[in-house]
Amino acid sequence: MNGIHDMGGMHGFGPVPIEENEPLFHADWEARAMALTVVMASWKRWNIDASRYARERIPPREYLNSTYYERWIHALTDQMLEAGLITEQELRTGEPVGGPPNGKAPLDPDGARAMLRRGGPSRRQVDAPPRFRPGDAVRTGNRHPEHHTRLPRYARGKLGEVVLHHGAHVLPDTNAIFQGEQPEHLYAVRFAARELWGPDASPRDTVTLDLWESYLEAR
Amino acid sequence: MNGIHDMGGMHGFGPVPIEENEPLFHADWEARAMALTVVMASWKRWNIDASRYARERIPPREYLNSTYYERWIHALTDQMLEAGLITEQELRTGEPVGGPPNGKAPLDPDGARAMLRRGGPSRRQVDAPPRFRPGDAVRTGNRHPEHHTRLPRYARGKLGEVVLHHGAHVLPDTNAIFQGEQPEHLYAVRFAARELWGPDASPRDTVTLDLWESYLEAR
Amino acid sequence: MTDDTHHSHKHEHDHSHVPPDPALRVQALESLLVRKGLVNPETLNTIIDTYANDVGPRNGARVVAKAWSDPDYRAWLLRDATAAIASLGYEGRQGEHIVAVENTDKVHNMVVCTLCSCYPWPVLGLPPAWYKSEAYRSRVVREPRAVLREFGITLPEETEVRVWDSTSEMRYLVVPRRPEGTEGLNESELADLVTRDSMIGTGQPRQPD
Amino acid sequence: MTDDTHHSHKHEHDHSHVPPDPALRVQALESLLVRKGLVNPETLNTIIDTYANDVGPRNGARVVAKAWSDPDYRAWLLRDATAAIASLGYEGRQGEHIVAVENTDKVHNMVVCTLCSCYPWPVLGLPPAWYKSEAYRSRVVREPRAVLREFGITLPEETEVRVWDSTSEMRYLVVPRRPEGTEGLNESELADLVTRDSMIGTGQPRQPD
Repeated sequence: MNGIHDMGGMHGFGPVPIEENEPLFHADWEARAMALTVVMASWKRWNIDASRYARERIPPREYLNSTYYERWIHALTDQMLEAGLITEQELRTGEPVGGPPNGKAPLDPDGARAMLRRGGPSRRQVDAPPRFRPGDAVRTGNRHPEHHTRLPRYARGKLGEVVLHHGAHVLPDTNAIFQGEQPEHLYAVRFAARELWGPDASPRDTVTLDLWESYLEAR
Repeated sequence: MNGIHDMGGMHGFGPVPIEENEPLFHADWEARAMALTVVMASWKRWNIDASRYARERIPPREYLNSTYYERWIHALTDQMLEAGLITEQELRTGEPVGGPPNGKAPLDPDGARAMLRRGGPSRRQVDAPPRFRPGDAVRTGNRHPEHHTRLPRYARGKLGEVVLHHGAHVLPDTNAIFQGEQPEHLYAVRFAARELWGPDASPRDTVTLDLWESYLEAR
Repeated sequence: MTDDTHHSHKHEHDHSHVPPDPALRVQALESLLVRKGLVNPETLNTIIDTYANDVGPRNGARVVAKAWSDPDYRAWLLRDATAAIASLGYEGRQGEHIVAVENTDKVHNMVVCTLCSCYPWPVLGLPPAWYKSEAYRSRVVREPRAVLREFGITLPEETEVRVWDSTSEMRYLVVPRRPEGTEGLNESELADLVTRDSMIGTGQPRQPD
Repeated sequence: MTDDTHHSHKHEHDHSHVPPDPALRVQALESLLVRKGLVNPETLNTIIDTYANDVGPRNGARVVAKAWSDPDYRAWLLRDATAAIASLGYEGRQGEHIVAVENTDKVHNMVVCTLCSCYPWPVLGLPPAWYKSEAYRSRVVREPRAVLREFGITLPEETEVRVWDSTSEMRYLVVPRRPEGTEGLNESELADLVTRDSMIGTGQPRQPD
């Protein structure tokens, strides 16, 4: 979606807020928000792409008014409601009704350590051979879906060159809306800064993005 | 500039807030804000393009947090400060120091009626013949200036067709930063919706924008 | 490089010391400007009164009704709307240059200003809030038919929706299609059928009783 | 048309009844989830402790120091960073697939995630606030050299600035250039020179004393 999250190339956000000796968290609640988000994924009611999409669907005004972990908590709450892990009533009253799905126990500390170490690899085997290989010239499609996608607006309809083939990976566009992993070959595609930003950009600089095969057309 | 104001094509802003029997103003202060903005232009310390640019420079978070006339008042205040019509101290204390420029009287009601009726035509005579004419295929440039411009992001680097020649008009890009009117030929350029938004758009729909000659390249 | 030049034009004024309530903020600003001799408060009343009482969509409705009634006027309007509209006494601020675009059975026009809120003041007055909303500005250029449905209008697939994004000082006035069954009506009666939204392209004219 | 489909995926939850203070909101949520049996509070402590004490930029620094010291490891890292890094014990969440990109006298790499905040957790830990900021996300792809100057780095015009926008689950680790005058240092001493920012591309390694 062309949401406020897709901010590559925007002006107006000022200087980068560099903080000397920044703490890992700026408040205890940030640490709890991070950990709650990580641990609730263990119920496997959503995936990383759905979580990103949930953050993107925070309305633009609220997105910009929220700090980073406020967005996480907002999206986590939406996802738990949509998955039925909690209800609006429970959220309003703070009183739980019923227990966890199938009476299962929540993830314990050892389980969490294992989960963090395992992660969630996105690489998949597919039968189709890769359509492109490093060195190929490609053009990105010009699409504006309302759903989640990982081709930012600034790189649509642009000419680039494949520089790496990463194998096949889960397609975020469908995975985010629970329409399957539909894995596709994934490539690092390099664009001249001038192709993206016009003649005022440096002639030497480049931007490289990871793009799925269906985002690309042969040039 | 690629500011938050350049929102054509964005998702996430919800349904259009249609209000039945909407009043002309939702509060008295909106009427005063409108009139103050209009009347202060009579001091001729800025122009319409500079006023638009002043609104665009409101930081994105604040832009979205502001209602329409709040943006006007914010930008008007900035412009009066930049032009030296008021000072930060006067704004803080509410106490005027000194009077109007050259001791001139403020615009009176008759002057305002004349100003509204006269407006500020942007058409100019130029010696150069128009480079394009209706029917010509053109491509918009892909530029991302930090200053004011009237070529929205969604229409950059796109193929269109000139449908009207409007004569030559003041160039907003330079006028907004007081670098002269630098008038150029102005054209209505029509784009197929699919050129702008890809294959999911209607094959019949079009979007037409008014674009200055320097925004365009012959196809 | 479009790097860190133009610093003088970046946003650098601190607004934190002005009242957060816009009513108080505007009141304080008006008071300062009046006391400094920069603003005559009577002039503010005149400007507000102009757009509250003199300049509004009834002006545009008269233009459209005349175009519906008078083929020569219609031709003039479509050829040189600025002059044709000025001949009825409507001109000036935010309508210095006007183009009239006519709806037909094949084309439906609608107007937006994605970058700000450009709108033909002399013929339509000040724009409604929805015209200035983020939703309208962001969506019309990308999904005009979905926006039209929110306004209660469903167009045939084969109609061309022609969106005009007002990026210059040209202002666009939509001339809606004359409703059927209005052959006997005079200009004044026809003008009563012309709604504001029908001249933006988000509505249709009223049907005669 | 990309019209009004996907309604079920639009934002439709009302958050107005939850406490506006995020600390209270998170506390209330944690309490509910614990009481409902969905969360074990000890597990939260474990996760926080992991990123506070075990997983952070010292991991990445060891990877870089080893690559500086061992040509075979460097070659492996550049060929298959995921495996080379896992051989040191660093793997898992938000680092399932890693690519190492090496700075040279001709190329300076820097990493961003314009769409969210993708970052190689197993080697760098959780990202700093500036990495997640609107300013960094919006600007790096368009004006990397201006951003670098804010970090105190001015590159020669002839250097290619190669920005990596992390749009997939691949994570990018920058291998900075080994400082001169470090020939005698061992891996541990070298690791002390490798800053977090130098592995994002917004900093250079420390110079040896």
